[in-house]
Amino acid sequence: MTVAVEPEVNAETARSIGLTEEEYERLRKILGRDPNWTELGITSALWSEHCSYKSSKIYLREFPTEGPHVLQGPGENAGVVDIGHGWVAVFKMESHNHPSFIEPYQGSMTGVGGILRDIFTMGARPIACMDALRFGEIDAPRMRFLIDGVVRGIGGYGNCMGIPTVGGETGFHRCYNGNILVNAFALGVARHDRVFHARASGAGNPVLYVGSRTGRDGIHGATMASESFDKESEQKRPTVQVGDPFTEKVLLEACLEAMRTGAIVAIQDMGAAGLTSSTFEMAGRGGTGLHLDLDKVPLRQPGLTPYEMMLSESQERMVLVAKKGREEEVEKVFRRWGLEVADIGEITTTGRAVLTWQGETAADVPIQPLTEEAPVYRRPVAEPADLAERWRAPEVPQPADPREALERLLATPEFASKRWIWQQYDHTVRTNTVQGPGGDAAVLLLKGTPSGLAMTCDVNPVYCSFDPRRGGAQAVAEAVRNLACVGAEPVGLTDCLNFGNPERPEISWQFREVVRGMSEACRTLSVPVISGNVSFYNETEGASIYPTPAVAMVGVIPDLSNLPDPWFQCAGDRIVLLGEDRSEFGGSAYLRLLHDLEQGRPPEVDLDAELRLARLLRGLVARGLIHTAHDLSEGGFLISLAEACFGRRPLGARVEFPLAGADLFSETQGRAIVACAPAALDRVLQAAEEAGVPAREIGETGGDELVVKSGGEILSAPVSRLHEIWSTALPKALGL
Amino acid sequence: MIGKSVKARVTVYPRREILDPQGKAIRDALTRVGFPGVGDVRAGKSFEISLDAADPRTAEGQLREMCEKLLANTVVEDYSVELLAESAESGIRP
Amino acid sequence: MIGKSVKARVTVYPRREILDPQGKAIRDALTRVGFPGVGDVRAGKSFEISLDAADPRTAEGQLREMCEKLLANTVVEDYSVELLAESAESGIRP
Amino acid sequence: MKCGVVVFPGSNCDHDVYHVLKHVLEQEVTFLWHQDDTLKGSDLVVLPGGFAYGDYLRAGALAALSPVTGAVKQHAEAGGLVLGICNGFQVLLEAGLLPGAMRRNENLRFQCLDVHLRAERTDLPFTHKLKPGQVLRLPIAHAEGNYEDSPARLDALEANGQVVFRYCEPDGRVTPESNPNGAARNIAGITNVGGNVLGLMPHPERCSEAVLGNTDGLALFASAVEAGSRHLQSAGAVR
Ligand SMILES: Nc1ncnc2c1ncn2[C@@H]1O[C@H](COP(=O)(O)OP(=O)(O)O)[C@@H](O)[C@H]1O
Ligand SMILES: [Mg+2]
Repeated sequence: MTVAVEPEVNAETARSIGLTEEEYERLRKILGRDPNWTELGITSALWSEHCSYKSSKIYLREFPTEGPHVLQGPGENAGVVDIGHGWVAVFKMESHNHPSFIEPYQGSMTGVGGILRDIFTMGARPIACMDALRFGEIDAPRMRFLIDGVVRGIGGYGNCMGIPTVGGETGFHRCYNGNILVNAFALGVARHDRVFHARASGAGNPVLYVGSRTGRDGIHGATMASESFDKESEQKRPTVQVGDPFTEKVLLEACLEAMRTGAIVAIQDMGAAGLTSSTFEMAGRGGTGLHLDLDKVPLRQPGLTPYEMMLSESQERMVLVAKKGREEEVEKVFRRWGLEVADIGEITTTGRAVLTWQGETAADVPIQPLTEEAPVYRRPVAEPADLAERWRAPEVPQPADPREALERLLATPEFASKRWIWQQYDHTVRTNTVQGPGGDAAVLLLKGTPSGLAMTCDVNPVYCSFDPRRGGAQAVAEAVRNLACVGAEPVGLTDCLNFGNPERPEISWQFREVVRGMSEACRTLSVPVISGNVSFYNETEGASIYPTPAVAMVGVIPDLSNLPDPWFQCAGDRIVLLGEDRSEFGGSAYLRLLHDLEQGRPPEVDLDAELRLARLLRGLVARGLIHTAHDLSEGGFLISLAEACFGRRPLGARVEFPLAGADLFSETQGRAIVACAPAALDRVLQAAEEAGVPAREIGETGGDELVVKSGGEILSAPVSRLHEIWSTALPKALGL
Repeated sequence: MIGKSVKARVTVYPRREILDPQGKAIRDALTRVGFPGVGDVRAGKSFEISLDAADPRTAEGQLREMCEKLLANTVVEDYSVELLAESAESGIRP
Repeated sequence: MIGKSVKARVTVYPRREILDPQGKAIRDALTRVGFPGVGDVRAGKSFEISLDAADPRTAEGQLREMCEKLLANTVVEDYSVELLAESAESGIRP
Repeated sequence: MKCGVVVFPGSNCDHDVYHVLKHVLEQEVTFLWHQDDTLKGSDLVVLPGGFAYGDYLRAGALAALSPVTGAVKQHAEAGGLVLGICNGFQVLLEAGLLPGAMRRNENLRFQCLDVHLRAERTDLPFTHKLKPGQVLRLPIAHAEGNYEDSPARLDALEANGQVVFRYCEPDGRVTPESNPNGAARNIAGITNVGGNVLGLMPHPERCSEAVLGNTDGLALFASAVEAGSRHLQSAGAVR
C-alpha cells in the first residue's frame, strides 16, 4: 500500500497545480495562515477556470437568461423550462475535449455520464442526448482512432443507459487536428413540483455518499481542463477516468426513487473536482458549513490521502443531504439497487468546511470565500490586427460544371451523411422518437400530450473565426431556423463555448464578440440562455482552435399531427423557396472545400428577417399546409435541395433558380425550402406575403433526377447517384 | 520473408490503478452464485496469434509492437506477451 | 473457511468451429498496419481470479465450476484454467 | 390477462414494453424484480431489452443466474408464455431456455436501424395474427445479435421449425445484404420446441403506435395477449 508523499506548500508548488502567485496570496489572506497541501489542492480545483469561470463570468452576464418559460436559469446543475401540460424540461451541454483527446472512448463516455448526472440530480428523467463533435482532418495523426473511439464511447454510454441519442453535429477542420471537441447535451423531463436543487440546509442533517467507490482516477481533471495541451499531456495520463454506464443506470433509478421519499434535502453529482466541488458548491449555495469524516469515504483501493479523496474524479458518484432521522428510508432505496451508501458527515452552521481524517483535522476552510467569491478576471482584449484583410471580399471562381461541384461537396466528410455515426447510437429507445437523427431537428413525443419537443445543435466555426460576433448570432439564428422547420417554438438554449487560451487578448476578444453576437440574437429571437459551459485552453503547441460556440436549442411543438419531413414526401408537390437570395461567400464551404480558400466576412445575419421566417414556418406547420421543410445553411441552396431529395425513398425534383453558377452555393442566411400539395400552394404564398417573407415557387417534386435550371445552364443528375455519393462518403473516408 | 510459424499469446489487462467495472461485476456475480472464496477478479483480453518470424526474438519484438499499435490501449491497459510451444495446436482445451 | 489465497488465470476462447468475427477483424487490421506475417488470430477473454481455497486441487475444481456456470458459454466457447504462483495476500493492491 | 415485465438492474426497455401492454393493449401489467423468485401470477412474461447487469462478461450471462430467471424457467416448462426481446432474448439463450448463443455483430459495432423480417411461423401464440411469409419492418438496436450455433444444431432448429423470423429484403427475399449482424441463416427470432417461448432481436415495442410512424410490432403483443386470454378461457371451461 502506497501513500503519496506530499510536497511542501509554497508559491512554487501552488503554481504546479494551477494557482497563480496572486491566487496563492489571496488564499493565504482568506485563511490568515499558510494552507496545507489538502487545502491548496481544494482551492486550486475550486478556482480552476473549469469550476470558477473566472475569465468568462463578466461576459456571460450579458446573456438574456429570463423568459416566460424559464423556471431556473444558469447557476444550478442544469436549466429548467416550462414545456406545458405540467411538465418541465431540464437540459444542459458540457465539454469533455481534453480527456477525449487523450483517451477517446473513456473520455467521451465519461462526458456523457457527467452531463446525464447533471440532469437527474435535478430530479428529471433523462429522455434524450445530443453530441456536438469537431474532429480534425481525417488523415491527421490519430484522427481515425479518435473518431472511432469517441463515437463508440458516446454510443457505449447512452445505449447502456437506455437514453436515445437523437441528434448532434459533426464537423471536420484542420484547426482541430491537435484538439478535438466533444460536447455532450442531455435533456430530462420532470413534473413541475418535482424539481430538485443542490442547496444544502439544516444543521445536523447527514451528508450521504452513494455510488462507486473512490479511486485515484482523474485527480486534477478540472485543472487539466484548464490548461493548454503540450507534450506533457502525455504524462497526465493517470488522470484518465473510466466510465461504468451500468452503475450510472442503477444510480439514476435509485436517485429518482429516493427523491420520491421526500427524505432528501439536496443532492449533487460529483463531477469535475469530485467530492470538493460537489460538497463545497452545495454548502456554498445554501450558505451552510459542513463537516466531513474522510475515514468514512468508500475507497476502491487503500491508502488514498485526503488530498486524493477530495480531488478524485472517480465516476458515478453522488453526495446528498438527507433529513436527519430519515437516513434509513434513503439508504434502503440505494441498497435495494445494489449501491453502496456511506454517511460521511453532516451540515453545520459554521460556514466552514472541516475535514477530519485519522483523528486529525485535514482541512478547515471558509466555504463562501472559496466558492461564491472565487477570483474574477477581466482579461486584456485585442481585435486581431489583420481583421480588415480577413474581411476583404474573396474572389469567387465560377464552377466549370455545377453538377461536378455538387458531387464533390457531397463527397466531403463535412457534407456527407453522418449515418455511420448515429447508426451506432440507440435513437429509438424509450419510444418517444418521432424524428431521430438525419433531419433539421430531432422531434420527441411528450407522452400523454399532443405536443412534442424539438432539439437541434448548431454552429459554424469558420464564420466565428472570421467574425465572432456574426458567427455567434448565426449559430443562434440557424438553431431557431432548424426548430422552425419542424414547427417548434424555442423555449431556451444551452451552449458549450469552446475557445483557446483566454490569456491571449485575441482569444478574449473572440469570446466577448461571440457572446455579444449570441446575446443580440437571443434577445431579438427571444430565446433565453438557461445553462451552458465554457471550455478554454483548447490549443496545442500555441495553435488554438477556431472559436466554437456550440449551441443546443430546445423548442416545443404544440401539436405533432402536422409534422413535415425534412425531405420530399411525394411526387407532384410544389417547391417554394423562402427568403432572399444574395451572393455571399465569406467563410463559405464552397470556397473552403473546393478552392481551399478561407476569406471574407461571413454572411450577414438579419435577425428580424430570421424572426419573420421562423414565424412563417411555424405557422405553415401548425396549419398543416406543408409536407416538407428544410433550411438552407452551409453549402447553400443546391446542397439543401439535394438533401431534400434523400428521403427514405429518394425522390427527384425539377426547379428553376434565379441566380446562376457559384451562387447556387451562396450561404445567404434566412432561407428555407418548403414543399406542399398543389392545392395548398396559394395559401403558402399568401401566408409568406402576410409574414413579409420573400417567397417564390421554383418547381415541383418527382422523377428520379434532380434538375436545376439556373441562368442559361441546366444541371441534371440521377438522385440515386447523388445519394450513393453522399451516403457512402464518410465510411469511405474512414477507410471502412 | 521465409521463417517458421510462431504461436504466441498476448494478454491485455486494465491497468491496476484503473477501475475495472467488468471484473467487479463478475466478482459480485460469482459471490452471488455460491463462490464466497472469490477475492479480486480482473477481466482482460487474450489473443492467440500465429505469425511467421525469422526467430523468437523478432517475433516477440513484433508482438510488442502490435500491442503498442493496436492490441492494447496503453493509456488504460497493460499487456504481456508469451511465446507458446511451436505446436500448431493451441493450449486451450475444455 | 480458512485457506490460503490462490491466484489463477482462466482463459476463454471461441470454439474452433465457430467463426470469430473479432479475431478476423484484428487479423485484417494487423495486416493493414504492417504485420504481413500474421496468420490466424483468435480473440478470447482472460480472467485473473484470486480465491481462498483449502488447496490447489479444490481451487482448480471450483474454477472449472465457475467456467461451466458463468465464465464460459460452452455452446460456443472453450476454456482453460491455470493456477499461478500463489500469493499470501488476496484482494486488491493499489 | 396478467402480464409481467421483468426488471433486471440495467434493463432499459422495461417501461417501453409496459407502455404497450398497459396503454395500447390495456392489459393488466406488473413489473417483476430480478431478486424475486415469483412471477406474481403472470400469464405472459416479457424479458425486455437493455443491458442487464451491464451485459458484462457476455450479454445476458449474469442475468441468467438471477432468481427471477429461475421462476421464468419453471413458467416456461409449464407451458407459460415467455417473450424475450433483444437483451431478453440473450438472457433466454444464456439461461438455456432457447438453443444457440449470441456473438458480437459481424462489424463489431452497435447498430440501430430499421430491418425487415419475414415471418416463418404464423401458428404460434406470438405470431398467429400474422400472415404466412408476411414481412414486417422493425427497429434493431444491439451490439450482440450475431446468432450462432453448430451447423448440426442449426439444421435441427430448422427441421423443428423453430426459426420464427429471418432478416430479409422489403420484398421478403432472404439475402446476405439484409442481414444486419451476421446471424447464422439470417435468424432474427426463434422459439422453443413447445412454441411457448419466443426470443427475437428486433424491438416490436418500438413500433406499436401510429404516432411513431410504424405499428408493425403490435401484432406480436396482440397475438400473445389473445392467445393467453383464449388459453385462460379454455382452462376456465375445463374447471
Ligand atoms: N454526432 C452526431 N450525432 C447524432 N446525430 C448527428 C451527429 N452529427 C450529425 N448528426 C445528424 O445529422 C444531421 C445533419 O447534421 P447537420 O449537417 O448539422 O444538419 P444542419 O446543417 O441542418 O444543422 C442532423 O439531423 C444531425 O442530428
Ligand atoms: Mg446542425
